[in-house]
Amino acid sequence: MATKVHRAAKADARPLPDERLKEILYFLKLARYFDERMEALYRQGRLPGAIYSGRGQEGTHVGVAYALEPGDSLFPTHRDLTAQLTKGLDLKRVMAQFWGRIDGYTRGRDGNSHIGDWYGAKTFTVMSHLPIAYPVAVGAAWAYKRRGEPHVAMAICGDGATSNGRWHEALNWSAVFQLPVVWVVNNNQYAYSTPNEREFPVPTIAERAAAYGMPGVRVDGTYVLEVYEAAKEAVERARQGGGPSLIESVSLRWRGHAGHDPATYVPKDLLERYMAERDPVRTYEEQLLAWGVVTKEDVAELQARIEREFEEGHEFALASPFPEPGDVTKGLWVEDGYWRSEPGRGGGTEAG
Amino acid sequence: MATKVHRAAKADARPLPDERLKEILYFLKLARYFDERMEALYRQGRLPGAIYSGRGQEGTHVGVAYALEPGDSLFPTHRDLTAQLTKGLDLKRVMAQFWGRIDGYTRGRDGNSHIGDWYGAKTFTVMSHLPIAYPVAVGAAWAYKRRGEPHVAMAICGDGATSNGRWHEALNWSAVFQLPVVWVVNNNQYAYSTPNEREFPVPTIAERAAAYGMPGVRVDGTYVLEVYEAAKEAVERARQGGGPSLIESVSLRWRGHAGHDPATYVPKDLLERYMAERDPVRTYEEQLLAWGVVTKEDVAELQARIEREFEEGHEFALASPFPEPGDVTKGLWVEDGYWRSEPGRGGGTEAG
Amino acid sequence: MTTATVEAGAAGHGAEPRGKRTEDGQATYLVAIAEALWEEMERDDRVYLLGEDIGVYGGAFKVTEGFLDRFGPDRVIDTPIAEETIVGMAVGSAMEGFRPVAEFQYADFMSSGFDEITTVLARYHYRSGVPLPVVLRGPSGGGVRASSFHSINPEPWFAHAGGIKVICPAFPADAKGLLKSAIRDDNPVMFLEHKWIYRRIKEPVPDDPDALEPISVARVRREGRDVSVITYGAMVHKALEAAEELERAGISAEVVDLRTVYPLDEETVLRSIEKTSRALVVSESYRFVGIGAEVAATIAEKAFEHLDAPVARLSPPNLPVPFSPTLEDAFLPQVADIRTAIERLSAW
Amino acid sequence: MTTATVEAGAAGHGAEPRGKRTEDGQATYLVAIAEALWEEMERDDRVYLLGEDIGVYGGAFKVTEGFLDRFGPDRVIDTPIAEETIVGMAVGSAMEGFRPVAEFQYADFMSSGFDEITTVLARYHYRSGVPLPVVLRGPSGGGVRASSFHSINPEPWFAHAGGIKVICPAFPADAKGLLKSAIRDDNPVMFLEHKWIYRRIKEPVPDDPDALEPISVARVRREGRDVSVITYGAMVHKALEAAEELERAGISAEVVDLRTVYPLDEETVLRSIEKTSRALVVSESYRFVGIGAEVAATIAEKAFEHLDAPVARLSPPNLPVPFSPTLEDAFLPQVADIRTAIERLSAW
Ligand SMILES: Cc1ncc(C[n+]2csc(CCOP(=O)(O)OP(=O)(O)O)c2C)c(N)n1
Ligand SMILES: Cc1ncc(C[n+]2csc(CCOP(=O)(O)OP(=O)(O)O)c2C)c(N)n1
Ligand SMILES: [Mg+2]
Ligand SMILES: [Mg+2]
Repeated sequence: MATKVHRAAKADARPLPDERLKEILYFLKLARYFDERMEALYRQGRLPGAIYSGRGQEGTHVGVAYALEPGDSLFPTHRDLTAQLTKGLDLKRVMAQFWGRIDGYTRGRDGNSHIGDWYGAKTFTVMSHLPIAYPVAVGAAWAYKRRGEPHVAMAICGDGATSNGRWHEALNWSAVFQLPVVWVVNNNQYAYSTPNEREFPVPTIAERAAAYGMPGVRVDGTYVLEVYEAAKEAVERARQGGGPSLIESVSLRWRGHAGHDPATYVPKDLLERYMAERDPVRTYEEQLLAWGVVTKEDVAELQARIEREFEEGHEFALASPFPEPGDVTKGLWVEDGYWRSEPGRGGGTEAG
Repeated sequence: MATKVHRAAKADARPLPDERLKEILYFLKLARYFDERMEALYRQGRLPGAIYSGRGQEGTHVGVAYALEPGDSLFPTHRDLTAQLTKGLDLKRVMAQFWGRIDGYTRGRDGNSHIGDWYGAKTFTVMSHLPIAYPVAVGAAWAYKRRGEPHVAMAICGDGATSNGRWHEALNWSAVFQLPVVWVVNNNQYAYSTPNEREFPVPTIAERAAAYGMPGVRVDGTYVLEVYEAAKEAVERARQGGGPSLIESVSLRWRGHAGHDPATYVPKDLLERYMAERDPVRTYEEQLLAWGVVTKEDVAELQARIEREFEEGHEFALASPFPEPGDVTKGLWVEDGYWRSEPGRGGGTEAG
Repeated sequence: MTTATVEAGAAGHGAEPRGKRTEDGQATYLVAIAEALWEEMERDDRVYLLGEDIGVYGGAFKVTEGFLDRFGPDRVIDTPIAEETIVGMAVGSAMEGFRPVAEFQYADFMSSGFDEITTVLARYHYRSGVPLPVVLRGPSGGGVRASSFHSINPEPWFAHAGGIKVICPAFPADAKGLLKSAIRDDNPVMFLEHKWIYRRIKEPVPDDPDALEPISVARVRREGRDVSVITYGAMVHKALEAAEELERAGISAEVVDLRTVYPLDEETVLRSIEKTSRALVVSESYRFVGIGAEVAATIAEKAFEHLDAPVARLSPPNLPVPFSPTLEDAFLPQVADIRTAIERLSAW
Repeated sequence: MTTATVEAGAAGHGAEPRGKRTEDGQATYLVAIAEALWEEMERDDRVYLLGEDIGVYGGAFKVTEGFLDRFGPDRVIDTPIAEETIVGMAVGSAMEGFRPVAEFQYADFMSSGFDEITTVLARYHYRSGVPLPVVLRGPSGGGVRASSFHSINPEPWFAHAGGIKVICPAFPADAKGLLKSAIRDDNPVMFLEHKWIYRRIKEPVPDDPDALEPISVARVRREGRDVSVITYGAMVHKALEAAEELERAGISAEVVDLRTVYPLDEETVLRSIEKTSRALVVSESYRFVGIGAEVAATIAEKAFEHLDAPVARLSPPNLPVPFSPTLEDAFLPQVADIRTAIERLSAW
């Protein structure tokens, strides 16, 4: 893997005010804690459905999403919950979604990270098919350009998803129309069990940007500020009318594809090296400590806040009712008014 | 348009023995004559269905197909009938196909250039959806590699079809697996009415080969020998285990997208320039005359032979019966034996 | 957002499709569709068109001829050959408040955008509450010797997907009124035009730009006593022809034009069966798991007590639409087939 | 091309799936499927597997665990995430004489390969005479809290396409025998496994590597006198449960397991209706234009004289399979729903 040396680290430059650097630390640590706790609950059989861990990739997720403004839109995948949290999802409602409750963003209609909040955080409700949101991001970006609005669309997908035809169509189209969109590839080196070299025949995905006449950059996804800076540059270029860009952010998927997968196909030493040397959360925390942006006490406080928020979210989720069985067909057609009304809260039990 | 100067012309080198150079002239002239005559019949209302003219692109079609051996397979589109003829389709059966007769290659089940002859000329029966045969060529190429057979698959599509996701999937896959396949793009500068710059954002399609780590070359499709040499090189590389290649062959579509289209969207001077200076049939004929490979008499003889063959084909087609209406459901399942038996020749009339 | 004044005379670049009506003011089905698009674009500038060759060229069937000059390239968008992204573009812009109308050059190529249609467009609102006012339109149907890849009737695939309304009009006025309703609908709508009808059928169509036809309302096209023929699209015309012929033979057939195939107007269908007690369901979509199957099953379940005969179905077999005239004629239900089926039912 | 000797003990890398049977020799549905694949690969080296994560990982559901070690990377191919090309690769290699079996990680992702499936695979032989012995397989169905994108029942889409046989087995022995028949069939076959059944149902399965189950032959799973329940897939198990319960209440329900949904074994269905005169059609695929619609319409047309009650249908509404247990349970037909429907029919 030939990622560049941390640009920010080298320069010892702080690209953001301290408060914002600290906020980034919050999102990184929140993501890590959430991921670990949810996995534990899943293993204990206390969490229904599936989990898709983003551990090890927090630098990518926080870095790209943090570069967006509230009016910008985000089109993520199953793996990108951290990016959605960074963009503004409410942890409580996220957890209600995981437990299939009415207060989840999809009102129990979907689970886990198949989530989104268009009218709030401006994120697309995730669909599994890869990378099916890429073409949709084209449409949002076109809308901004057509209306002359200073917004940008950003879409994320994995390394494996780049083999799919939709990926090509969306990049090509966005370049033909010079749309304000940032294409992010979260290269975590595996697509389920499939390594990069079985998905694409070139050393990097970033170099494929040339085929679309757009800038492409490969960054170290384990260093959040490098990701952030590249994303910021691409976002602002798009915002200024400079058209689309491609960002490949490289890290490693620390956990299995989903909760059930032990990922024994990942070489042990590769994983250990990443965990030891390239932990995006710990290295960033150490950097902020070194820079004096935070103290050990600040970090402890942050951690305590995160744990409190998690507990609150968990309690909220478990207290939220299940959707009413009789509502199952509601919300399909706009005219039934389901999504404009408060959801029925009579609920039901899992036993049905 | 920045195609290179004719390589062969420059060198005054003859890449093939005279007999084969003459055979190429035959295919070029056959294609041109066929195209013109069929259009005339279409305009007179004497030809049913649709026609997709390949005029102006004969250099591309003959050039790439002539580089194939009988055991190699060809996966063409609606526009590439000339390539199929070059690969060995029987003109009589082609014409029976156009007239919907039982002796057409599809036994009347499909029309015009939606044709193919897998067990003879080894060509795929064309489907409209673009570029739907690209992924299929992957499978044939894989079969050759897996069996260690010295065969190559070649697929052709248009410039517009490269915007479609399948194009990317097939190129990517072929490079990951290093398959013996040659990807040809017949860049005739228009996709129906849509010019190149509305289909892709880079100057050439050939340069996109880099995104797949394969060799890519852009050739002058109006000069058949340049096309042939590039195709031959790619085919032989594939045959030797050198993997896939991309060839972009540039010419101009002289006629409308289909018979009904006057193509007024093509700039008149562009068209006139191509017709005057870059006629792939005339320039090649002149070259062979200049080289002394053929005499004027040879050319006249060739032309007479072609006209005779066309008349014979036309007569054959009109004499061939329509399929029997009662056979309409036959041939769907292999076990009904339809395709292994002689077709019923009782026929029916158009009036039904 | 005002209605344009009607320009008299032949339509050309930038001129209204109304100029293409016949001298006595009738519109073909094709012109009626163009009028609907034009009027809705005049009315609501969130409406825009996208598709292959719809701008400079005016569309493969010339439905959008003149639109580019009138509405400009921001609202009449020539796209790359990328159907997945045509749909994605429509969805994304609808999420941002636009009301896209995407043309598929042929309905056959909807299969090339199938995943974005059935996975995103059909399911997004139910899961997110975000309305997607997207119209997908395109020429469907056979009978014009265009063979397998230019003749499909994809309505069963998309009616099954759920979450997309599917409209298959048979007449110019319906086409106009229903397309306008589709564009104003907040849900995804698939609007399947029939290319055999395009230039064959004409009639007077409303001038009032707010004259709409309701979605999911079938229409009795011909009253009858003995047998109900339930059908839609080009087959309505065949059924009417068969009914005319049988009238002379003393058999009275009612013809119900579904107009919308999903969601289905069960009531109008069932009311007709209550009257005639005999049902023939005719569809141009394949027989197996086609629209005809659904209609027949609905009648069998909900009008059982009224039935005096089996619910008969007439549809093509599930195989590629063949090119040869002898084969295509054998493949598609013909007037004679419908007549025979009605006769058989009425003799039950 | 010889049959491998059975290795005793637990299956591991390169070991036969038979080693995963229970101690008394029963196989789960999942193991039965693995056995079918294994035996056919042993028998015929033209057979090969392709799909995402089927090799090194052994497949998302571990159906092909151990196959890579036994058959090598030339015959167990991990592919990119490119469903169109998975199908294209299968088609192209079948044209060259191979017999590919492609796994879709979930049947949901068949929509991502829809165009190559319905445009190429389904239509190629009819137009060209070139047989395409391709099997597409994958886990379908709901009831496992996997929500919209991991629960689909795509059989109506592909049964409608024509040219592809569609199999939906409910039992291990059927799964094994039918998959073997599918692989030996010269036509395209879609083999839809049901993930709810995978590890839930086990039974003895044949050891003879040439024991096949015939395609397009339904099977009466339970004899009955009063009502016929026509169904397939996971719903067979629900129907059997309902029938058991009703037996005690004195109602005798016959359960017909279609096994193949296209082409349909009409004869077995109709014979059952002749006996019981009452039909309940249960499907897990959506109601509107679903398999249930076709079966009901067929019964209504061809068994009309035998019917003493309307042909009832029980299927989920056409909308995304919801995640929440309360919603998914309301969405899917339950044993109680089937019981109620049978009771209502038998009281008619
Ligand atoms: C079109 C499609 N095919 C198959 C799948 C099943 N699937 C889910 S995630 C996954 C691997 C994705 O890999 P990558 O794109 O690298 O994303 P990651 O999960 O590593 O973030 C696969 C094959 C899918 N979701 N969509
Ligand atoms: C997937 C798909 N969408 C749309 C069409 C309709 N169509 C037929 S040919 C054509 C233009 C093709 O242009 P190009 O690829 O450049 O090939 P050419 O016809 O110029 O040879 C279009 C849009 C199609 N055949 N397939
Ligand atoms: Mg990945
Ligand atoms: Mg072209």
